[in-house]
Amino acid sequence: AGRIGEDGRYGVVYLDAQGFYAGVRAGMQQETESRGASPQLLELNAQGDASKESTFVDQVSAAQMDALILSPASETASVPAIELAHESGIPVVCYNTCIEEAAAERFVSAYVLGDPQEFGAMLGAQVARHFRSEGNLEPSIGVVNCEFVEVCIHRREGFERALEADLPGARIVANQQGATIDEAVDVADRILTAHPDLDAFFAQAGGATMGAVRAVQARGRVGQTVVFGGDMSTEAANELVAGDVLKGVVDISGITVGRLAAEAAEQVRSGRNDGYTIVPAPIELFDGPERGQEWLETHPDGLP
Amino acid sequence: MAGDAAGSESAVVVDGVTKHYGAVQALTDAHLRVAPGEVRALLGRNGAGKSTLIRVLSGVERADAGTVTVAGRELGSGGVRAAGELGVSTVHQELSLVTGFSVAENLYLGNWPRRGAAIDHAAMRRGAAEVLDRLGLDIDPDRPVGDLSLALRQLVEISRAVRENPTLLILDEPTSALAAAEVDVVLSAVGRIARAGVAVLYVSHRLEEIRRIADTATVMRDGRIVETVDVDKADTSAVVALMTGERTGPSVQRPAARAVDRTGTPLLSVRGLAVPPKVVDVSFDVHPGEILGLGGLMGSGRTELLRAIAGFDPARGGTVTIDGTPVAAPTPAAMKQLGVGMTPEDRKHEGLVPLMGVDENIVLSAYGAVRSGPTIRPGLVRRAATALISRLSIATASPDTPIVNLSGGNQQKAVIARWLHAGSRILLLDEPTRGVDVAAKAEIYRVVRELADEGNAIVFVSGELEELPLVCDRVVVLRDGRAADELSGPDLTTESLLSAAMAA
Amino acid sequence: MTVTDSAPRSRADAVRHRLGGRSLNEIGLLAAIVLLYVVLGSSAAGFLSLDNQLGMLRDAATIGIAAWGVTLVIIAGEIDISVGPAVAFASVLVAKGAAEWGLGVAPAILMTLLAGLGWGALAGWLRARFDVPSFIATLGVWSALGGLGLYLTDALPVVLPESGLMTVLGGTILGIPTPAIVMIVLFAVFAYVARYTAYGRSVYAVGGNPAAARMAGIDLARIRVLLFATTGLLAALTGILLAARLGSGNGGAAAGLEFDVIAAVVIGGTALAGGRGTMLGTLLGVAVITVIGNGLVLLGVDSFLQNVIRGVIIVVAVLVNVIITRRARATRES
Amino acid sequence: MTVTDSAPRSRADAVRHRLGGRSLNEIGLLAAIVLLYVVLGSSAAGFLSLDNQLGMLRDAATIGIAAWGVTLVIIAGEIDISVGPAVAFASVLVAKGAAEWGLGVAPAILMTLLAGLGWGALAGWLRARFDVPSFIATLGVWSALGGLGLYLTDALPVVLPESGLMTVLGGTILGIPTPAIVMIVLFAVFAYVARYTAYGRSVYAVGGNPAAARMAGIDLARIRVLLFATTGLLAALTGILLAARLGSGNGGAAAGLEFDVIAAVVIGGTALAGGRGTMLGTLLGVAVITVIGNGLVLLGVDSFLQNVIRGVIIVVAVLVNVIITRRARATRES
Ligand SMILES: Nc1ncnc2c1ncn2[C@@H]1O[C@H](COP(=O)(O)OP(=O)(O)OP(=O)(O)O)[C@@H](O)[C@H]1O
Ligand SMILES: Nc1ncnc2c1ncn2[C@@H]1O[C@H](COP(=O)(O)OP(=O)(O)OP(=O)(O)O)[C@@H](O)[C@H]1O
Ligand SMILES: [Mg+2]
Ligand SMILES: [Mg+2]
Repeated sequence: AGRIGEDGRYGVVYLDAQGFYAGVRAGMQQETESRGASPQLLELNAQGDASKESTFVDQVSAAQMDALILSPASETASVPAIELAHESGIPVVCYNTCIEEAAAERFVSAYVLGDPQEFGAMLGAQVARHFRSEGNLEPSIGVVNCEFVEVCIHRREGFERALEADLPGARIVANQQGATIDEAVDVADRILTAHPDLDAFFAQAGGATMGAVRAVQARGRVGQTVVFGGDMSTEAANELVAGDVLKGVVDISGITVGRLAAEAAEQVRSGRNDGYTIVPAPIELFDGPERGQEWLETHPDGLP
Repeated sequence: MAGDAAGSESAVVVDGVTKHYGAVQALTDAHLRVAPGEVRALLGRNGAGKSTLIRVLSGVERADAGTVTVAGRELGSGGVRAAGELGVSTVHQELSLVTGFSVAENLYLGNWPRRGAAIDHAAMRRGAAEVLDRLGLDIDPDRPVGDLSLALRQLVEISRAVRENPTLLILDEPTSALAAAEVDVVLSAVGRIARAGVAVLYVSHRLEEIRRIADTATVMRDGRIVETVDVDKADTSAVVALMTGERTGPSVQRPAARAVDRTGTPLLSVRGLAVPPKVVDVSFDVHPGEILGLGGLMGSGRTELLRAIAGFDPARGGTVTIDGTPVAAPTPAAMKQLGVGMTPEDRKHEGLVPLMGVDENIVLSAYGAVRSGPTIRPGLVRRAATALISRLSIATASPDTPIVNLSGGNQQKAVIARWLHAGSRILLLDEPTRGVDVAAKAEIYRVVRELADEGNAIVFVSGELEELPLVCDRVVVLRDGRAADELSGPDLTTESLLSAAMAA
Repeated sequence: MTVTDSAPRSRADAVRHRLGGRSLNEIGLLAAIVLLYVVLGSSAAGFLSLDNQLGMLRDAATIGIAAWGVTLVIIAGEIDISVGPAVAFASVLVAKGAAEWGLGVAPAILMTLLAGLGWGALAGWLRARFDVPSFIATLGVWSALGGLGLYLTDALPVVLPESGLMTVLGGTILGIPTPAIVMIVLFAVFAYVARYTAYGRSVYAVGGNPAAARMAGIDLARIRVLLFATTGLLAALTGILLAARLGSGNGGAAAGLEFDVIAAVVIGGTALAGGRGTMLGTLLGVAVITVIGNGLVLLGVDSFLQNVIRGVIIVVAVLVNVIITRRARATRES
Repeated sequence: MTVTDSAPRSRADAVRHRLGGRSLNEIGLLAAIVLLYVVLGSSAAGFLSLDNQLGMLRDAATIGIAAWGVTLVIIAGEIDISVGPAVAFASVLVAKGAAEWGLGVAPAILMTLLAGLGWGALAGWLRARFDVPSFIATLGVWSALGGLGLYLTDALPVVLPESGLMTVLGGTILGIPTPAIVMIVLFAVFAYVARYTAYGRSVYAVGGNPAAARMAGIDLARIRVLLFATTGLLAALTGILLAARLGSGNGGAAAGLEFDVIAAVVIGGTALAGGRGTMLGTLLGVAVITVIGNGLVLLGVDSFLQNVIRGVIIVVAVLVNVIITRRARATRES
């Protein structure tokens, strides 16, 4: 019996404990299996901690992976680790997040990118569309953030730009951290207290989205306050179908990203890739009951 | 100054020292002088302020007012170290050794000899060995103190004090946990030190011991110094009267022999009990109304014996029979049910729940009696406690006074009361008078006798052989883990006990 | 004799003991809470609104329910740091039970509560039987359950099936959040148990002096196992209520809750050294933590800064109550 | 008489004590490590590779450096749970100092070390002067520094300027990771201090019997302040090394490190009750934790599942060593 990991190994880093990354894993497995390969996945859930990530990358570099597929915890802090991997001759594939352009071009082979700015922008646009149709040109918006990771900051920037462009009257009246759903539901609840006439929540990630929805429902503000969020999940889809609170979810399918990442990794390994290529990952907007229903049908196991 | 025992100029002068803890005025305007080479006994009831005075002298506590002068130099605010430099060294009432350390390390605790940055272990071991055999103790300096019996630990503490070549040596109840043999070792050591010109301040509740060692005795009461007497001239009851502040001290005479009916079934019957390594094979009976004493040297295993009977330690062999019914495997719960109650020898650490009131400490052993349904009724607690408090005449301000505020003797009575509350008829009292003042001892003897008269069976352990004849109807002497001797009636005397305990 | 000399002193002590030690601290906390209400009421919009007050009650329940159990644990001289992950795992367990393993809601709840009882008892047994320090035993549970909750779910929320029972648990009864009601009922129960039952008093005795408690024939092992089993049960209950509220079980939920709980208990005047503490104190501690948390958010304070403030407050609160208590009690044990 | 009679039994004990208690546990740990190496070496590809071994050394340093200090803290009967956030905050501080406040690298490092000394001493002072339980004092630091590190940086990494010094600190010397070298040097220092200096022995004395230590004239306050100042300093140092390695300071780094550190110490046989423990034991504890962590990754174990396993291992390790030690020390004090 050979030792574990002798027939191919990918090092995989998930940014934090979100369902999205379960989808990524599924996608990668589907892809590799479709190729009939069964490489071992060495996984780390960095929980947004650059030091955990760096420790892990050191290790996989030492253990000679076929590829390192990661969503770096930070544009800057992750550079040394990735550089090390690169120098140990391990192809690096970013997904979801990556290190800063300059460094990426030197050390990273491919970047499966669902641009967070774009991500935010699509939500911003959806918000604008919604309130214009409502005839409310000056909605007050509360943000439930996950801004201890950079992606979320970028999502907000994109969101704000789009809003600035399409609905200048909109005001962001609160921005509090609520990454996990339980944290988010408390925070959203208190934001509602501080701003009883709040028109909408902008939730930056999955936990925040459902937290905001639950808070609105618990406060009996269904119909007055709506929620726009990120990251699909069975829960979110259900709410979209219900359609009374959740008015739009922007999502980058983890499964798709996983597929693309594994593909890219394979290409790099087989030398069919030279230099830094950006693989765009489709960013989808789910803006109503139909789309919600559709998602439920296409994702029976709930993996986003 | 060695050899000058005249006391021309004093080794230590205490002048107007006052100390209080929170609400407690522990020491009021104390004056005291001790001459070099003089052995001064410090007497007083529990809580009189002896240890407080000592803690001030040794720099552990700062006095609120007053000065302490040692060998002409005043003891400032420098704490223990300063006092040490002035030549004060102390054996405190509370064991103060680090059990994880070797004997040598303990002897130099806190001021280890150094070579450069490092501790000079060689020098330390040499010094330790030298001190130990100066006191005629054969203890391996490298042995962890945790392996020593309390007796040996006490001797190690004394060695530590002596090691510092003090001008003033303070001993706070150094013998309270010791029995005759070790007491002799301590006393002869102290004598030798005094003869070398060291002033000694010696606290003890054992007056006969004082007579053997002390030249003069200072009596304290309620934080004040009452009088200093010449030990040879003062007679015991007078001293006790000074301590208690009552005209006539309590009688500590041997009472008339009590009539015990030893025909019926014994309440407690022990057969061939073995608790290795100390207890090999012990058998005895105790009948209702009887007070059985257990004598023996320190370490003869009486504590282990009692703990086994009460079910705290598993016995390796033998049987315990309660009121005719043998107990298969004694557990604390089972023995409690059968009416066996044991009071521990280490009152402070195994007896009291310090934060609780006297009442709660008493009902601790049996909440069933103060409940209605599942609910504990404070009313019932109070009533039960008050009843026992008056029955054993426990001196406390109110039933819910924190038990730590009671004097030693009254704490002990409260611990005994705990088992009366649980309805125990068989009381195993381990060193019930350890660290308790003379008057309180008399009190405890009285209580014990009354309890016996009420038909309870009592096992009374004491390392203080002198007191066994005062309380017990019969004494079984343990030696080498066996019930070596049994003494009763006229031939039950301190001397006979001692020879029985020591016999080879 | 001694009666006379000890009487005046001890009575004084006794009074101080009761008035001083205990309640002085509780009075202080009450004052603090009033002050907070005044300040926040005037500075933070909507703080005094009924909705917000009810919301606070709901949040309080998340800390409070577990805090009742942890109070007893700490009074007994032990510690339990496993609450947070235990709550998260319980929420996962109940959701999986009801949704995926198709047990139905009520049985799933029952199973979860039993499981909580189980892992608590396990920790207690390690402590009681093998003298594994409770900090370590519960650290083990902390790490294991935290991992398990996420592992079983891939960090995905497990959606609860619609069910009347869950809606009630997550919702309100007569306008009052159900968790708050549960918390208050349990408070009454625990306050009673701590003060008026043999078990409660034994817990104090064990914390005050284990050796003495043992010599008095109290069964330490039984009590210790019970203590941790109780906190396990309460954590499970909290997890169920959380799941009901969120409509799903979440392996990553309630992160750091254990520290809020412990903070509430010690702020309430319970001594980590054991032997001292009251349920009322903990109740006030929970209130303080909740009000401050709520206020900081309403004031829009940066959520990172909130941790800084919380840290300072914990230390200050304990500092104050240590000093008060020390003042009030001057006996040998102090 | 007693002096001689109890001697033989006790001398036997003494031997068992030295052989048994202490080192039996250390032998056990060594055996465990060897076993791990055999198993992992044969089952996990690349485990034995030089790179991986060096990588483990580097990882060990992150836990180890702080662990030396925490060992002394725990021997003294205290606890310090502030390590993780302290490390993160230090990494932020040094980066900000060097990059934004333009102090230059060396001064920034110095400032950070001093700051670490500072917050450690503060916690120690609260413990020593006001009897604030060290768990609370360090919990306060934990919460405050954790928040501060993220607040000052908005959770964004603070990039370090290029500098030779930092490159060395983050890199290797003669192929050996610098942090590992620092760890080993400090181990020697602390092992010496603990065994052979008055300070070290005083720490044991304070942990073993505070009252005795006090009566022997040992300055408890001084020692307690020093203890926590030391861990503060070591945490700061770890933070600096971490920043050097990441090329930036991160407020969110080293989350949960405090538990790994404490786990390593207690696995190493140091008793939370105080008075007992060795640096060697901690060294082995660090090794065990590091090797297991590394192995689990190479075996491709799910990273959530790893927490479960870690939890189990901590408890089992302590369990074993509690049992061993209890066996070996059948004296009363145990
Ligand atoms: N640390 C303390 N805190 C509060 N009160 C104390 C403290 N130590 C002693 N006391 C009180 O001060 C008084 C004197 O105590 P002290 O220990 O000096 O008496 P003692 O003469 O040594 O009694 P004993 O013979 O029992 O040793 C007592 O009332 C005691 O309760
Ligand atoms: N480490 C210790 N801590 C506290 N008390 C101790 C310790 N070791 C011994 N003792 C107590 O000190 C006394 C002397 O110890 P030792 O074991 O030699 O005697 P023992 O077994 O108790 O027999 P006896 O009760 O007849 O003296 C004992 O009563 C014991 O309970
Ligand atoms: Mg005294
Ligand atoms: Mg004894």
